[in-house]
Amino acid sequence: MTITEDRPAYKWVGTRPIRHDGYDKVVGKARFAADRNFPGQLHGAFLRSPHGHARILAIDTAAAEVMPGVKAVVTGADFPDLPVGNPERDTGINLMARDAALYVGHVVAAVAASTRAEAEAAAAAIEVRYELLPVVLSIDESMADGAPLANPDNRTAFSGSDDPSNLATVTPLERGDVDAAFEAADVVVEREFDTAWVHQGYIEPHACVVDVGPDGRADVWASSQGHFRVRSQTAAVLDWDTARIKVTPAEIGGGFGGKTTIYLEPVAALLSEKSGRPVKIVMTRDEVLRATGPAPASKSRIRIAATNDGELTAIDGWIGYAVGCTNDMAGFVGAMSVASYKFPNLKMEFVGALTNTPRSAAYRAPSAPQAAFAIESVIDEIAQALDMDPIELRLKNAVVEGDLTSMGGPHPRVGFVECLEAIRDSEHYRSSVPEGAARGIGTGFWFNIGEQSSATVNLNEDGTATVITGSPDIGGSRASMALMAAEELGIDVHRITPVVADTESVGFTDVTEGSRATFATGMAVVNACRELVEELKARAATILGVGADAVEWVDGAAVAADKDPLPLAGITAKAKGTGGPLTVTASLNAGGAGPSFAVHCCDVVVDDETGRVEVLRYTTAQDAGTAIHPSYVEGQMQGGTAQGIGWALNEEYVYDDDGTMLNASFLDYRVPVASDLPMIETIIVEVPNPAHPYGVRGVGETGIVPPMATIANAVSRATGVRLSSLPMSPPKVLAALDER
Amino acid sequence: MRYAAPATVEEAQALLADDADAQVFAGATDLVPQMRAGRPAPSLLVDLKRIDRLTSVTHEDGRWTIGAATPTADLTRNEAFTAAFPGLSEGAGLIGSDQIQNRSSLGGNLANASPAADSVPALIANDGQAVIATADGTRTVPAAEVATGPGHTSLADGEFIVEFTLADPPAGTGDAYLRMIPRTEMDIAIVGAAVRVTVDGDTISDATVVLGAVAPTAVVVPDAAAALVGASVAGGTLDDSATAALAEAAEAACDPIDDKRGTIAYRRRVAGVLARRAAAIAVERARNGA
Amino acid sequence: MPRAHLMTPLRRFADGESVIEVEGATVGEMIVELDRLFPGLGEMLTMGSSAAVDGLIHAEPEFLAVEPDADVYFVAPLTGG
Amino acid sequence: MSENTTTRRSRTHVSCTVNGDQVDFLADDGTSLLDALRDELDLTGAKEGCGTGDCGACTVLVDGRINCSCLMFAPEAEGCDIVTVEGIAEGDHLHPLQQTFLEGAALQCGVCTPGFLVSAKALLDENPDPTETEIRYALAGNLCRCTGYDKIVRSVQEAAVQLRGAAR
Repeated sequence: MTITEDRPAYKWVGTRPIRHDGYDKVVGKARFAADRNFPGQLHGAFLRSPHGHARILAIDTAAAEVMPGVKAVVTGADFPDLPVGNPERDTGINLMARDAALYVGHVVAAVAASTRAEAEAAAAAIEVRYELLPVVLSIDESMADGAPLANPDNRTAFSGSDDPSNLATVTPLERGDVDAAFEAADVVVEREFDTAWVHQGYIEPHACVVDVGPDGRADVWASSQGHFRVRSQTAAVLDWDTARIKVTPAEIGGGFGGKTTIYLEPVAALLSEKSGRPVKIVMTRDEVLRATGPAPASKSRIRIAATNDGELTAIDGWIGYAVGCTNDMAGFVGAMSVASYKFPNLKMEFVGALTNTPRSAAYRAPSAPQAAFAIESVIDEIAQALDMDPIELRLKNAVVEGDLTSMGGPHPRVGFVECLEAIRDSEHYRSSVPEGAARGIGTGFWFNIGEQSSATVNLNEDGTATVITGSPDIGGSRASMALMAAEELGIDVHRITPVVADTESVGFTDVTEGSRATFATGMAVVNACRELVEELKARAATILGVGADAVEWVDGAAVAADKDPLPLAGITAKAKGTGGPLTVTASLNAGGAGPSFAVHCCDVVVDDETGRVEVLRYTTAQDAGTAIHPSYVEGQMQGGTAQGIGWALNEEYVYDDDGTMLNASFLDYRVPVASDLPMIETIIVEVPNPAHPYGVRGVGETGIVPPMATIANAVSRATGVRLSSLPMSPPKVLAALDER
Repeated sequence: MRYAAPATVEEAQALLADDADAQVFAGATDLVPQMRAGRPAPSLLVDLKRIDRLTSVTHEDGRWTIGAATPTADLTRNEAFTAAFPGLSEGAGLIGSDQIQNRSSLGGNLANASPAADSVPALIANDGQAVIATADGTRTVPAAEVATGPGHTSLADGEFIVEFTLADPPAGTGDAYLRMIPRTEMDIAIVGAAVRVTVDGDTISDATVVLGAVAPTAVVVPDAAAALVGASVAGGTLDDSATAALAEAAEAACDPIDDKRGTIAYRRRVAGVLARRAAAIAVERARNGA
Repeated sequence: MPRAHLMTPLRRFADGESVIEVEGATVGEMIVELDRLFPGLGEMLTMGSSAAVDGLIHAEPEFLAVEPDADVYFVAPLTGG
Repeated sequence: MSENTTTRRSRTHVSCTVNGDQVDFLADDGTSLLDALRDELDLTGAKEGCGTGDCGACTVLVDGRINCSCLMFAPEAEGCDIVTVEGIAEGDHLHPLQQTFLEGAALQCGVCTPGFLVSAKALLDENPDPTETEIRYALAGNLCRCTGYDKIVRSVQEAAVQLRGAAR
C-alpha cells in the first residue's frame, strides 16, 4: 500500500521493472568477492589473538616461513605507524595488531601460501609471546573508577584532553528546564535498559583478491559498500599514493553498515607485494563474527515527564554504548538519534566507552536502535499509565517541520505524523487483537546523509544509454538509477544499462551508507541526464534546422513547431556529425538528505511457561519521500524489520570472562529464519523531500530502529511485565514473568 | 586426509582395523563443523553411506531395523515408521534443516554423543537397540548405553553403529518428542523431552520419560514414568496430580549446566513443562491408536 | 549578523554560550571569527561538525555562503550503515 | 621462503554429473563438494556463507535432494547427479522460480539467492501446492538477511501457482 502526497505524474519513477542485475543473480553468474580467482593466486590466512588484551612481546615467524607452500608472512612490523590524529590509524591497528592485541580474534600475523590449508597451517605455526593485560568487557567495567585502560591509545574525542581514557565520546544535550518540568509533571516514568552486542549478519563473509604488480600498482577486487573508501583506507593504512590502487567492486553480499570499513585489503596487498603473486583472503563465518564490526552493546536510563492530557514535557536520560577496542563515534551519533518528539525540556548524555571486544562498525541507523528501544518503551509505559492510545500519545507530541532536532536546528519537512496516521488507519491496527495475543507500537527515524557522488551517462549510437556510478548496489539501487534516468531521458528503463564502475572509471563517490545512494547518487544521475537533455536539444536544433530555443524535450523526443518529433535515437545516430559523443558526467556533494520516519505495529503471543515470544503479525509504515522502485523500498523496510526482530528476540554475543565469543556461528548466533517470521506488511508513505528532484528520502536505515520497542511494548501488554533487556530470549522472558 | 567408501560392513571393519586414526561418518553434519572449529582432521574418512545395510529400513516379524546411516528424511517420509513411532519420527525430523535431513542419521546423532541430540530421547523411550560392528563381528546394546557423556561413547576404537532395532509398540501405545529452541528451526535443543505411554482402557499401564539436554547424556526418568503409570486418562486428558508429579520428577532428574544456550534454572523449569506437554500428546496418540 | 547556534557539546568551548552573533559571509568566515572569540572552538567546528542552514545539513560547509540574517546550526556529522 | 610447494595430499578422481554434463575432476579428499564445484569447475553460483551447514547458501541437489555442499566431501559425489543453480534454467528459459524471484523482487544482495532457488525447486518438485507455513519451514535452512523473507515466500507461492497451471 502506498500513501502519496500530491506530486507530478511520472512515467517510470514508481514502477517496478525487473532489476538490471537480476538475471545474473538468479542464474548464478553474478561474481561476488570470493567468486574470482586471479592467475597464480595465493591464499591468505590469519593468526588471531586468543587473548582479550595482551601486550605482544615477540613474534617468531621462522617456522612458518619454511612450511610447505608458504610465500609470504606479514606482521604489525610491516605496517607504517600512522600518527595519532590520522583518522585511519585505528583502522590500520584494527586489521593488524601492533604493540598489543586488543580483543580475542585481533589479527596478529598473516600468511600467504599456495593453498588455504597451507596458509592456515603456517599461521598456526607462528609463535607469539604475550603478556596478559586486564580485560575490559562492559560499559560498567569500562567506566568504573580506576578501570584498566582497554586501549591506551584512546583519547576522548572533542574533549580537548590528551589523557588516555576509556571514554571515546561524551556528548551532552540540553534545552529548557528539565528539573522544573519534572517537578510540574503529572506522570513520570523512569526505566533502565540494556542491549547486547549484535552483528550485521550479512550472508557473504568479507573477501578480497589483491594483485600488486612489479610497478607497485595494486589491483584490488573486493566486496564493500564503498570501493573508493577501500582505496582511500588501504592507501592511508599502508601510506601509499592513492593512485597506485585500483579497486573494482565485486557484487556485495550484504553489508548493512558492516562493509563500510576494511579488514583485509592492506594485509592482502602487503602479502602480494612480498610474494609477487595475487593474494586472495576469504573470511570464515567464525572470523566474521569474532572480528568484524558488531553494533555496540548499550545501557541506558530514561526518565520522561508528561501531563495528564498526554503532553510529553521533559526527557532526562543517559545512554552508554560499548564501542569496542578503538575510538568510535557511536555515542556521539546516538545523541543525534533522539529527535522524534517535541520535548520542550531535554537533558541527555551519551557516552561511548571502550571495551576489549571487536571494534564496532556501523549497523543500519547506527546507535539509533538502542536509543529508540529505551525511549519508545518509556513512552509506551506513559501511554499505559495515562490509559491513552499509544498512537494518539505520539501524534500529540510528534515533530513536524520547524520543530527542533536533538542537536539544534529545525526539522525540514518530515513525514512522522503521516506515518503515525497510516498505522492508526491501517487494517491491522483497526482489527481486533487476536485472542491470547497483544499489540505493540514503536517508532523510529534516521537523519540520512548526502555526501559526494558522481555519475556518467553515456548515450549510445542506437539511443540506448549507459549510466555509470560509483555506488555499490546493495539492495537494488542500479534499478533506481535506471528509473530516474529513464524518467529524465524519456526512454524505456530496459534500454538503460546501469553500471557500478571501478575507481578508475567513474568519479569519486562516497560509501553506500546512510541511505544515500538513491538520494545523492540518484541526484548526480538526474543532473547528468538534465545536462544531456540540454545537449540533445541543441543537437536536435542543428538536425532540424531550427533555433536552439525552439526545441522542447517531450517524452524522449525533441519537439519543435512544424517538425516531426525527433526521438532520442534519431539524435544519437547523428552524434558524430553534430559534435561527437553524447556523454555527461555530474558530480556533487549532496545536501538536504531528508529524515525518514517509520511507525511499526505488531501482534505477539508469549508462551508463559517457556518464555518464547512469537510474532504473529507485523506492519510497518515508513516515509520514503518518493519510492523510485517501490518493491525495493518495501524490501528495505521488510529487511530492516526482520533484523530488528532478530535483535529484539534472540541475537546476542555471548562472551566468557576473557572476552572469547562463545557463539560464533550461525547455529548459535540466531538470526531469524523464514519460519520465525510472518509476512511483513508495508505501507509506503510518500512525503516528498523538497531537496531531491524526485523527492527521495533514503529508506535503508530506519526500518531497524522501531522493532525492538515495538515488540517489547507488545510483550509488556501481553504479560504485564516490562522487558528492559535485549534480547528478549526465552530464559530472560521467563525470568521476568517469574518476578511478576 | 584420505577418503574411503566401503561397500560392506566387513570392508569398513578392515579399514578401521588398519588405521587407528580413521573416522567413520555418515552425514558429517557434526564432523565438518567440529573440524572447522579445530578438531584435528583424521587420517582417513570412512564414509558409511555406501553400505546398503547401513541405509536400509525394514520391518519384519514385529521388528524394525533401521540402518544407522539412513538419512532422517527417509524416516520422516516413511509413513509406516512414522505411524509406529510418531515421537521418534518427530525427533529425527528436528535435526537441522531439510538440507541436513538428507544427511543426518540416527547413528550419527547418537554417536556424536551430544546430550541435546534430538532423535535420542525418543529412540531410548522406544527401547531402541544398537547393533554395533566390533573388530570381528557385532554386538547389541540398548541405545541408552551408547553415549556416556558429551562427546564420549561406549564404542571402542574401530567400532561403529550398524543399525538400530525397535520392537513394534504394543497396542494402545503413543510417543511424542518436544524440544525447546529459541527459534522455530535450526537450533540445538535447550531442553528435549520424549514420553511414551501405553494405555489400557482409561489408565496408563506403561510409560517411559526421557529428557535431553539437561544432563551429560539423555536421561531416563523412572520417577516421571512412575507418576504416569496408573494415572487416569478418562476424557482424554491426564489428571492434574499426575501431570504435576510428572513435571516435578522431570525437574528433579535434571542435572543441567549453564551455557551459551540456556541456564540451569531455565532448563529445569522447561523440562517439567515439556514433559507435561509431551505426555499429553503421547496420551492422545495412545488413545487414538488403541 | 548571522547567528551561530552551537549544539550542547560545543558550548563548553564557548564559555557555555549557545547562540553567538558573528560576522561572516561564509560558514568558514564565521568559524574564523568564532575561533577569535573563543580560541580552540574553531578546531572543534572544523574537525567534528556539519552545518544546518535553512533546514539543509551540509557536510564540510566551510565555503557555504550565508545570508546576513541566517541561522547556522553547528551539528554533528552524520553517518549511516 | 620455502620453494617446496609439494605436500602429501591425497587426491581422488571424481566422476559425476553436474547440471547434466558428465564431469571429471581431481579433489583433495578433505575438500568440500562446494569448494570442488567452485574451484575445480568454476561453478561459483553456490556460495559459502558459513561452512557449517547453517545458512544454506551452498545448497545443491544431489540425486534430486537438497544438500549443503559445504558439508559434503568432494569424493562423496562419485557417481552422483549434481544440480546447482547454474543448472535449473532450461537453456535460456528461466525456471519459473527464477522468473518470479525477479518479478517479485525476492532478492536484494543476491548472495543467498542461489541456495534459495535450489531449495525452493526441491520443495515444489515434491509438493506443488505448499502452504505458507510449509514454504517457510522448507526454506528454514536458507538464511536471508536482506529481505525478511516476505518477498521470497510470495515468489515461491507465485511460482507454485504457475507450475501447477503449466502442469494442468
